[in-house]
Amino acid sequence: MPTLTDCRDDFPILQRSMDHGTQLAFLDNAASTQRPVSVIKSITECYETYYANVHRGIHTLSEESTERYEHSRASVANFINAKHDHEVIYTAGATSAINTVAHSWGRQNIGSGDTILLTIAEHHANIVPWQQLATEKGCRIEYLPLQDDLQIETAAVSAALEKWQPKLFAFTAASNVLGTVSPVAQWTALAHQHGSTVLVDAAQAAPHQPLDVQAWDADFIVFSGHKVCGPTGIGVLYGREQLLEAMPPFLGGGGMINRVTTEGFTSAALPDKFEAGTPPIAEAIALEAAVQYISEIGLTEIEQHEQKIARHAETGLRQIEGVRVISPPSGEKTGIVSFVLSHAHSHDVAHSLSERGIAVRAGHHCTMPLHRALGITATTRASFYFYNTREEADRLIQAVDDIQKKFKPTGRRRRRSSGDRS
Amino acid sequence: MPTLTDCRDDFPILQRSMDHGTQLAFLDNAASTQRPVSVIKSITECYETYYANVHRGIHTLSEESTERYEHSRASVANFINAKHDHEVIYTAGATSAINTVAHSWGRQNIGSGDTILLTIAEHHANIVPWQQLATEKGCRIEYLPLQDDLQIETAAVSAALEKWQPKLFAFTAASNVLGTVSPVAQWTALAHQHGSTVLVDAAQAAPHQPLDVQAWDADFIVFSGHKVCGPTGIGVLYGREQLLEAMPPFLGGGGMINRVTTEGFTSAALPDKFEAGTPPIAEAIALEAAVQYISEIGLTEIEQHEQKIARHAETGLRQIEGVRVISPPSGEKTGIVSFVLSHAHSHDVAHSLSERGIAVRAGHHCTMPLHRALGITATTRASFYFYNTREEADRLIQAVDDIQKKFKPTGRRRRRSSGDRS
Amino acid sequence: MTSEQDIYEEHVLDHYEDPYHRGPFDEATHAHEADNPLCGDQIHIALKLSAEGKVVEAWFDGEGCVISQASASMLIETIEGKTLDELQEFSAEDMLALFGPKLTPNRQKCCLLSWQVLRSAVHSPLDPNDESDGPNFSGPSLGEES
Amino acid sequence: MTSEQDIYEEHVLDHYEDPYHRGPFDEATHAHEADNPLCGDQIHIALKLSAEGKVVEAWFDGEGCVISQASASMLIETIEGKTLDELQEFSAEDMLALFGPKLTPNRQKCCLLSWQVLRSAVHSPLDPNDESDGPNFSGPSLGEES
Ligand SMILES: Cc1ncc(COP(=O)(O)O)c(C=O)c1O
Ligand SMILES: Cc1ncc(COP(=O)(O)O)c(C=O)c1O
Repeated sequence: MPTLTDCRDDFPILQRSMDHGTQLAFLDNAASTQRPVSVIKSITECYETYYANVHRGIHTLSEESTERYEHSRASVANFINAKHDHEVIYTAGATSAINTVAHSWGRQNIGSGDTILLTIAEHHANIVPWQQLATEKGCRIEYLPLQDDLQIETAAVSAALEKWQPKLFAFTAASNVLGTVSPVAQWTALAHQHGSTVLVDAAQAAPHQPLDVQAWDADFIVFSGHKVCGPTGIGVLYGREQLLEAMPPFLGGGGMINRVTTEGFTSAALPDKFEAGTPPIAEAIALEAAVQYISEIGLTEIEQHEQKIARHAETGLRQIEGVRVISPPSGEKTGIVSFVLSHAHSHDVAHSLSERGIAVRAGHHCTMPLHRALGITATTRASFYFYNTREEADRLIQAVDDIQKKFKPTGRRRRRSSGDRS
Repeated sequence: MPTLTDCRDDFPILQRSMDHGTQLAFLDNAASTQRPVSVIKSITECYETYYANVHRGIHTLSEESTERYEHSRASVANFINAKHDHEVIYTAGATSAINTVAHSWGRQNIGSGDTILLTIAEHHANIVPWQQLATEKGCRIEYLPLQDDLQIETAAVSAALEKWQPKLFAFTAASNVLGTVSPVAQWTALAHQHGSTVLVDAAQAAPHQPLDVQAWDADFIVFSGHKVCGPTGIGVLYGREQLLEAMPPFLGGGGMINRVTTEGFTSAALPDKFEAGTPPIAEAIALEAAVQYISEIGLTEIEQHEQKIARHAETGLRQIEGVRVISPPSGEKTGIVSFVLSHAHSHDVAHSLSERGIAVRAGHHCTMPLHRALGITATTRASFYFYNTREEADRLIQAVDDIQKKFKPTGRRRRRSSGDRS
Repeated sequence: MTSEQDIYEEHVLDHYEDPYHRGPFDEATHAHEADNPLCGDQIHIALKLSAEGKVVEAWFDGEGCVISQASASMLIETIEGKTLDELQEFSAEDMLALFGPKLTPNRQKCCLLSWQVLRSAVHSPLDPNDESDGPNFSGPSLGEES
Repeated sequence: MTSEQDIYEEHVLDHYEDPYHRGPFDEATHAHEADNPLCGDQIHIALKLSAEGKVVEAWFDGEGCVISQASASMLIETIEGKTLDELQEFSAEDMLALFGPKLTPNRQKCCLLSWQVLRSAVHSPLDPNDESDGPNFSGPSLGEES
């Protein structure tokens, strides 16, 4: 069984040495995590020994593949504590999952004059689909702003729900920039009191904390496989049974129908209704291996470990002159630390860190409205996962200190070219 | 370089022995093909050595992954002879690709009273999305029927185009049941003469014949990775540049935007505009390995090899009394042979074949309107690929002969139970 | 996987070829019909229930694979004389046990079609003045092969 | 991959810290501005073109990463005195060569921003009576990081 102590051995890529003989410090986990051998092997094993298309083929390979595919669904349902396996719908990713809700539930339930409530800290995946819907339906979108301490207080949520009476409240369980964590159960309960349907973007929560959709009581929850040590090409849409039942199908095609005539079609039962076409079979099987792996490590242990390292990094970074950490000074947070340097643009920072073997993201991290609200165009983001070490955090701190110094203005003069007349 | 002669060694799963010590004869390739080692290895290599999220991260791994991802696009563009790499959009599969066209191009261009022309032989993936659009827009769908010889003559296509003046003509390049091949370039030219936009479902053509989208001159072409020896979780939407440019984006989220504010968003350029969210990264890389593999085998060689074996199987099956092959007696065909037995239901046939190690599909193969038009509810389908052998075809013929005999009525009598009063 | 000998046992093929009470039934008080559109299996069940809620006589009709038709025959043969309470207790597991040979999940659906139709039939009186929910031609949704 | 020494050469940092002709320019006849919304790089270029189509004077303004700003400075320094034909011939490859250190595709976009702005600027006369296509604030679309 994998443990926190020696889990790094399970990740071949973490052994990779980078430019200038440095060792990889992979601190870009909020963009996508890495995969342990067991996940990679599950794909190989699938394709090498029992793969066939699913969808109730009668031959042995298809039966085995179908069984493994549905077993994955059951494991994922268990991972998030869903009441029914068929409340777990496989999609291409968290983005696809949100779009599915926007197109199916949204187009059915949102009308002109209705309001959708978001937070200003949402990822574009949880903004753009609603903007598309708003354009079509003429509904209104309101954004909960951040307070000065970069938090959103529950009182503000309550007031916004009261004021806007939104049909939908869609918010992220954990910000992919600020690292802040929303009190999901509390906000969901409030929203339900106001008659709002709730979608929780758990893309940044699922990797880092035990998920319990029944305790959260949200109506829709989405996350991506590639952020929980699983493969690309797959994501999860959890939906409450009654809602999924009442919704029209989204994508049309094989597998999601009960009957097709030249006149029209009837939909299959859940979960097939929302899984048109050949599903991500190997990806589902690998996703099961991934949730198994991180469950064995232990989500609570993961959370604690990240906390320690990320807060260590944050403390170190805050001590560097000219470094501004874009995160509340306190409160519950995930393993994300975003920051800006007074002397260097985030692209130059990321580039220079990469030269030292340290992988981070630079840019707006698909949260332009948040960045605009913060008055910045780009941040550098280090995001830790359970396989990261305190030593890697120290390398980050040291490197940022170096970079801040390196790009500090020193009164350099450009060599005057002959044509220079200034 | 792989060759037709020893390619079976490249497919680990083909070595698998099945129940009762039989060897696997995988004749379910129209549902999904198997993967050679090179494809499986490309996934392993990606996750073990250079994986990170793409989308222009500044660190080394992200740069490597982005480069591999875009290199895949270039290879696939080359595989189908697209003019521009950015005409290749990665989707979750052929089904997703058709839905993308229906939602984006369709909702923009199809209005009440317009007609969409399909053939009765379409896969549900190329029917249901149009029915969904028709329900929304109040447009009409017409189906080209089959002639008695199960073909559709170009004269009939011409007449239908003349009669219906369809906004869209969507048809399959190769039927997944009949094995028939459409004269795509000819039909596309006719459709364009009538001002129709053309979508070609190449899900069953891409695996089996050299694709040249410029020669076909169709506006949209779709196919799936898993049917060309590639991974699950990925498909291709080819679209003509001007059309893709003019279409609104479909799914909203990260990656497909240029700029997002609280007020709205602007779309990214092609191909990003249609690739919202983290794309199927490892899948794209593996798809490149797949098209490389089958290109090295040679699409023309593949076509010829399949022809030989499938026609051998067809001839053998036709000679068995009570076996009806659901295919035109002549004409260009792919490696598909569908049939019904007078004495056994297709499920029992598939089941009994599986007992002999032979994997085939039974059912309506996602073509209920076609089956209804043929007056049958289900067929058994054997579909050959380049790694299948004449010996496997012989095993099929022999087995079907056995099964037809086995299920022949023999005047059996049920043991009368005590309660039997009849 | 079960072996072929198991699933197409003689006794199964016997029922397939010489089914019990297959055909129309004029005296039915209750009936229901369903199909699995995905493979074409169809089952119609007609029952004559007594006032005390006993199955006086039962018939079926249909077409489809060996499993669906043979299992329907076995089911019909079994239920005559049973009370509604006894039918209520007759579970899916009982149905699979009655059939005998072990089935993979996909084939279990074939076997359970008649069992599902029966469960609806007992609540589907043919007297239109009754609380009939009418014949229902939409089958259980069993997914689709590609 | 290039090494850090390469990409942030002294000469690059020199241009970053002491840029050529950075600031407002009153005598401009042509100007254009664009940004890369995805990383926040912004470049404004203002040109004074002579009647014969020569760059009499050129200035830039903007903010962003070292690559985008230093490369803009180098570009502006280079183009003064050039004819429009010469500018037309100045390719993306030339721009990358002018910058010097080898860049990965992602950073090339930073380097090419000013080059793209220049190509638009020469067709963007400031006289509103001219065939102006006006200032354009939408940058080239360079994708987005997640
Ligand atoms: C002709 C045809 N079109 C479309 C599809 C759908 O492909 P996918 O299930 O990979 O989306 C298939 C595969 O079943 C097919 O055979
Ligand atoms: C908070 C949040 N929501 C949604 C997404 C979108 O996930 P994906 O790109 O896997 O669809 C991300 C990942 O970038 C995220 O961080």
